[in-house]
Amino acid sequence: MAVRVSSDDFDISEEMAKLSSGDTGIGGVALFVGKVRGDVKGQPLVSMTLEHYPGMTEAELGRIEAEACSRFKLSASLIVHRVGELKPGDNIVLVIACAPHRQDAFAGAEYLMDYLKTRAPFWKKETLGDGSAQWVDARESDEDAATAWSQTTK
Amino acid sequence: MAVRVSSDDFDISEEMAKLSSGDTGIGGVALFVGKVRGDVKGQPLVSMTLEHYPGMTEAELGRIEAEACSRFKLSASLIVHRVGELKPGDNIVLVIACAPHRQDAFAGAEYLMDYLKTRAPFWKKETLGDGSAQWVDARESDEDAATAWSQTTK
Amino acid sequence: MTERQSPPEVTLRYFAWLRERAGVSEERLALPADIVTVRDLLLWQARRGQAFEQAFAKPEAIRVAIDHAHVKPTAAVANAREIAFFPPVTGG
Amino acid sequence: MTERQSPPEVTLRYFAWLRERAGVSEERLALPADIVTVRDLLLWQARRGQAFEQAFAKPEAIRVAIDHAHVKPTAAVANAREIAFFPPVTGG
Repeated sequence: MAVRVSSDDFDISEEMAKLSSGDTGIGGVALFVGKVRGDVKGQPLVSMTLEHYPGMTEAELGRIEAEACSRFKLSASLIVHRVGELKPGDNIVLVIACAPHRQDAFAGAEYLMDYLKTRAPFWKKETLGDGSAQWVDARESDEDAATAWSQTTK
Repeated sequence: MAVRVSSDDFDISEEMAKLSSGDTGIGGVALFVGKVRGDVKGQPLVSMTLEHYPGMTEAELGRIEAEACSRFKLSASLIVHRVGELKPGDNIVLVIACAPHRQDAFAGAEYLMDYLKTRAPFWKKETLGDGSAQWVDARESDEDAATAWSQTTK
Repeated sequence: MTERQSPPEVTLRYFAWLRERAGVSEERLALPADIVTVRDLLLWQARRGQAFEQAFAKPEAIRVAIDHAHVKPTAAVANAREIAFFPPVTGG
Repeated sequence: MTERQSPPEVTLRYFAWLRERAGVSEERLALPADIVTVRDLLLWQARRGQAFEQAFAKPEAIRVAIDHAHVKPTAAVANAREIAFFPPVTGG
């Protein structure tokens, strides 16, 4: 179980190898990579700047990960989130969930992403082609996705 | 959209880069890696041999992928499945689903895996520590997982 | 006078434990004319000697594909170029 | 005779557009004694001059964390070492 905040990019193969090699109890690994899209409602995006709350970010990601591990049978998990200025196509976030079986791996990764989106203290500011910059609004659908987990009995 | 059957291992970072680089409409990439577990009901596993039906495998994986792309808003997808003799910890299968939004990416990858498990013509034979070899039985839970999709209206 | 046309040949393929039990991975032959459905074919296979009898003892445990596509026991075998027999798949 | 104990100081932190509107990222001060809950604190912030008035105009749009954990408007501020104010999160 690990969380990391960094301005550097990550290598998925390397992260997965570090997390899962040596544990032959792992039968499935679900991964998710969030990327910067090149347009915002039709407007070209020049860059995206990610601000976070050092200290709280690590604490909150740790709590999210602990919760995922208690809900699903996970062998290992990882959250890596980038901060600073990113360009279209750049990686933003990596989530990995390893489990004996694929259903737990998928559910674990999806749970990590849903809660990361609604609870981890990151904020995105978009700079558009016309030079304007704006803070991204929180999406209601993300809140709904996280709320849905609290209604599942598993 | 691509499918590949090979005795060679795959590199996840490389496969993802080939699939997604250049398309800045992609906001989320969900990946799944299936791995050989080191034990079978408490017995140590020595090796696993994967047999498949050349020709039908590619046709069936292609149909599964086309179905996933018609159900979910996927930008690109990939299925790589290994055949031949594998050892505990080795990769068996890689599924990647790229989409503008994470929900479609996750659902696409999970759908691909569920149908791959129940429709793609692969068979596993396990060689155990005591020298015995046995064909793996199909799991009912895999059938159920695939059936569940046919009951969703999305 | 027209020559009687010989029945078309079909390729039969066997995988996993079905291949091992039947003792053959592939064969090419003309099916008897009274075999209409996949179910007929499965019952016929079970009468082709001891190895096939053992391999096809439980037809409900056997899956069939015609020309690389899964088919049901009620499917017709006419015009098939390749028919494959195998246990439920266990890939991934 | 005992010296009157000065009220404890707390660190206040601001993020994203709240930081930009308030014009400050971090400050250290003693809160007035009549501030009991997070809601009290949000209403007090909105009365600290023009910049804060603008930043805290819609308290329902502001999220609060005490000592690195999300809290509700009804939470008590007593014993807090660090209180942070920010818009709903948008990471991932």
